[in-house]
Amino acid sequence: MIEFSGTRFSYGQDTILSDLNLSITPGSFHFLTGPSGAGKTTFLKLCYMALTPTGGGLTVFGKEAAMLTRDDIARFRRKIGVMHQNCQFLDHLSVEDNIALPLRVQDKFTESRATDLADLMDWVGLSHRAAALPPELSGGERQRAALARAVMISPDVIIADEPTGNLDWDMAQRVLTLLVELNRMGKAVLIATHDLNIIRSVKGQVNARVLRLKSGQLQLAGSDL
Amino acid sequence: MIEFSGTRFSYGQDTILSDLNLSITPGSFHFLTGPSGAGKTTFLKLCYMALTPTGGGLTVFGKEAAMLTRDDIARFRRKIGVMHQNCQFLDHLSVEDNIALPLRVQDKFTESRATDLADLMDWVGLSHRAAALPPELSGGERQRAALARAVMISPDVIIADEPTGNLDWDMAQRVLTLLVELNRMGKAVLIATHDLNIIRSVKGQVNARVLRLKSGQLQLAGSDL
Amino acid sequence: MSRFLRLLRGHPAAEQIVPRAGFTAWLTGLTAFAMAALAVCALAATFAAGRLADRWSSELARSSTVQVLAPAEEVDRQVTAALAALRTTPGIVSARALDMAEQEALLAPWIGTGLPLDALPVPRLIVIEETVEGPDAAALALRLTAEAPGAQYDDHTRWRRPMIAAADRLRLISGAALALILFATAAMVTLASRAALAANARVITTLRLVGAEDRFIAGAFTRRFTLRALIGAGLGAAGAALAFLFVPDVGAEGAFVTGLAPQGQEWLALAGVPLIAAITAYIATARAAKRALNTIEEA
Amino acid sequence: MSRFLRLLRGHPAAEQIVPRAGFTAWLTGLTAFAMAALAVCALAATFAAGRLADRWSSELARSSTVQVLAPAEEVDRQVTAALAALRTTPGIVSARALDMAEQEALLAPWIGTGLPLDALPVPRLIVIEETVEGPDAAALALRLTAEAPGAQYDDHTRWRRPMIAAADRLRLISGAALALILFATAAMVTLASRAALAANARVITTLRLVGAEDRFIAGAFTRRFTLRALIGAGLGAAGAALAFLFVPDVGAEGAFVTGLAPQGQEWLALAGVPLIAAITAYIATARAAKRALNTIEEA
Ligand SMILES: Nc1ncnc2c1ncn2[C@@H]1O[C@H](COP(=O)(O)OP(=O)(O)OP(=O)(O)O)[C@@H](O)[C@H]1O
Ligand SMILES: Nc1ncnc2c1ncn2[C@@H]1O[C@H](COP(=O)(O)OP(=O)(O)OP(=O)(O)O)[C@@H](O)[C@H]1O
Ligand SMILES: [Mg+2]
Ligand SMILES: [Mg+2]
Repeated sequence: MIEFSGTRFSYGQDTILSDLNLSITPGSFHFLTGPSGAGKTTFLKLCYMALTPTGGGLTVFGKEAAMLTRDDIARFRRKIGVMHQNCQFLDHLSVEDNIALPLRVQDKFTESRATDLADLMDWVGLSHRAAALPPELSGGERQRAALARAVMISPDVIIADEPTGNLDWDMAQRVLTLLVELNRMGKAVLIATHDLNIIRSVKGQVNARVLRLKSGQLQLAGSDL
Repeated sequence: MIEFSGTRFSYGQDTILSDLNLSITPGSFHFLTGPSGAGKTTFLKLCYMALTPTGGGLTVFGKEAAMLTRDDIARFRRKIGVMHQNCQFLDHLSVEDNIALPLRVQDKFTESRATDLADLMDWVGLSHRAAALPPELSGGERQRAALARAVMISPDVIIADEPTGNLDWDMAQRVLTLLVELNRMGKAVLIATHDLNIIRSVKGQVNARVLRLKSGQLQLAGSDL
Repeated sequence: MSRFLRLLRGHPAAEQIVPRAGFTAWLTGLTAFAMAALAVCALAATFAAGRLADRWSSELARSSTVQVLAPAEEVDRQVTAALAALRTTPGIVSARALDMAEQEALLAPWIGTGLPLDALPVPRLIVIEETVEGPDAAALALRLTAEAPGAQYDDHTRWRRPMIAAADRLRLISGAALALILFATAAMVTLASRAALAANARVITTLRLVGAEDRFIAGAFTRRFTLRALIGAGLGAAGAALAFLFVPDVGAEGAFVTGLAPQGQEWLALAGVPLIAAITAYIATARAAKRALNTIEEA
Repeated sequence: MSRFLRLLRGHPAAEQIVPRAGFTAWLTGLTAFAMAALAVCALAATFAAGRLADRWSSELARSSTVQVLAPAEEVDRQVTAALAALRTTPGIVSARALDMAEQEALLAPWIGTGLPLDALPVPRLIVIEETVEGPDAAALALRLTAEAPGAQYDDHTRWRRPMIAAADRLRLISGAALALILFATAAMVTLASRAALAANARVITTLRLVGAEDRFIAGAFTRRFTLRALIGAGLGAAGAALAFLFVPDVGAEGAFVTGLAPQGQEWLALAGVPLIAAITAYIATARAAKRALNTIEEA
């Protein structure tokens, strides 16, 4: 669904990514690691078209990314669940409304979806905070809410940036179980993280590939994990 | 310097912290752990007077926290370096200017401080991003910049909320070394984190106490760490 | 236009999702209110000045006279000479000597009737119809002295002409004020909506992140600002119009100076004020939204 | 006041630290500009209307006449009766019969000199000095008919009185517009600075986090808005004043209607416009900042 072929990206003069080749197919599970500042977030932004490659090819759902208009991108985003590193929310809407937001902007929020929403909130342990405003959440709660929003539309691809950075071990496991479950249903999952323990704990459950970003290049991580 | 005695705190009806007793003295090193949503951030906010206890006593630098005016708080903050969980910056100022901000609001930015600043930026690995704007930083870079700002004024107390959540292991060690160094110079350090590996790696270097927040109570964590 | 109307109906989801915009929305409403009220004042002033100038101009058209006072045997020749001179003077439309009956009627209030006017050395009057600009008084006097020494130009319009000039000037200035008001309103609404959009940059990036199209985002802002402007301007214009309604009229005598309040279909023009404000707000906000959507980066 | 001046000097660090506030600051400047220009127009209109009303009022004071036309043996009695009636009529300050020489001078342009006026049945003229309100014309006519059937009241002020009323009304309306402008400016600046402060809530919490005092934060905003208002209003007032300067004057004849442009020390009042705008902006922003600092929560 997302095809990198010789893709390059630079912010002005700073080349962050060079000559990337990767194919994200339905049902695949990828981890993306690399030191802070390596370009993990940048890579994910290319995937969800927040950034456009400065060279090489990138096709998303069969279309060349550079050719897409803003509204095309908006429509493709409805098939991609994104959990942003900064967990962006609308601070004037309740947590619940924020999680339902992807449906609301499509005018697709229905009764049956409301039960899904309640189940989801329960799973990520936010039922008791459903009516709170995002600024009233703790750091970890915010991350869970962001993940819940990303999976709410049951997208074809789930992209999560450091989903467990502020979570304790138990809650992190819970969240990963959800992602593994979705992956088994055929969704592609792409997670950027610096926490190798998280990667190890998932490797037993699904056939995950671990990619490492180093000096702008994508490497397949060895069996040392 | 910071004395909790039977301190309670609740957001509206939700009691988050009850009957806290703790004394943060010069040269002490505390870790604060607990599951997501336990109240770690809330506890830190009480320490730096962003929140006022809803019951019990809390004295900061010998003054009762409830009695302080906003300007008193502003002046006390100049002795407390805070690294906020959301890393708040002024997005229109460069990273460097943001790190120097605590000095600028006191009109105390001088030549000699400029060298300190350069050294500090170097240590946290941000020299090459000094001129960037905060939104152009990666998640980990932002955390390091926030920490640099917290220690810039060489405060008496350093309070850091999840300082390594977005950092890879090597960078996290580097940041912790800086905090340990400052602690050896007599500064009190208080770190909230959910990452037990981080705590273990520091315990060998300094005499750190590990506190655990559980159902609103503060417990001293056992030797299982 | 249909797009404009569709906009006012709105998009139910977008409305709830975009934040209320608080102060900037109020600011827009208030701006529209004040500007509409001032626009109505300026419009009324423009209309009143226009009416004054028109009325006075038409009154001027037959206002000045030339008296010819000469010995009885000279008087007819001088009247003819003066008429000839007047008819070739630029700024004079027509000139006509009054006959004795007319002159008698004119003098009756002063000297009563029953005087043997034709026997008396009464001056003869020439009534002149002037253009709005009128003749050059000094040049005309000089010319009359040469051709008909007994003729004297009496410019009754002297004191009215500057009033017309003043009315014209008032019309000019209130017209300029009107233009300033329109321009300032457009600029203020633009800036207010830009400020609102800039303040909501994070809202916009967040909405994009979850797949909202441009139309959805822009619509929510545009609708709010347009509605605020329409309501604010409506209230402002109505308030000012009411003020004009309740100022008592000058009465019948006022026909000469005309009231300050708008008259007849001028009221219709006032009704246009809020409409123009809303359209201005719509265009200004739509442009600001387009600009913001092009400027605000993804995150 | 010294606080106000100190503020304009500013705090070097605060200025660099608080964001430029972009659109809202421009909005304030523009609002001040437009409002100051409109205020100058309204002020000028108020002044001009005041001058018109004053001048016309004083002209009115000696404008009407009564003619007494009666058989020669009756005329003196009727003049005396009319004078007595007039002197006891409310709205009339004084009444005086013209003597023959005066009347002759008055009639000269119409019937020439050298007429044996005393031998002719010429009407006698009574000149009346009225109060500004003048007498009740209908009642007076009735009374004169009763006491001096040959007397006829000729109200030359008839057409001027409504003009004075109109000028007064114009003064009232432009004064109201002035008040509206002042109020709207204050409200707009308040809302603009509140919008700016609300948009900068994160800046404020961040500054607090690093130990900035209230004064530091508020000062940076207040100074910016006050300066913008001062500069904007200064330019706006100057622009409008220039416009008045360059509109050509009505000339000497205009003495009757008076020019629209401010005169003499009225110009000084215009200079007050930007000052009042700046002070208004200062108070509005200082209050908005205080409110924002009390409202915005720590984080
Ligand atoms: N908008 C931008 N303009 C310029 N440089 C940028 C921008 N965004 C990111 N960068 C730089 O690009 C590099 C890669 O950033 P990125 O956010 O992709 O790193 P990352 O791998 O996600 O790091 P982390 O683990 O710390 O989140 C960093 O050095 C960052 O400073
Ligand atoms: N402003 C607020 N109003 C109401 N409730 C709040 C507010 N801020 C935090 N809370 C709630 O208080 C609880 C404790 O929050 P806190 O941020 O202290 O947790 P934490 O221990 O820091 O968690 P994390 O590890 O996820 O950051 C959470 O359930 C949170 O939702
Ligand atoms: Mg990142
Ligand atoms: Mg926290």
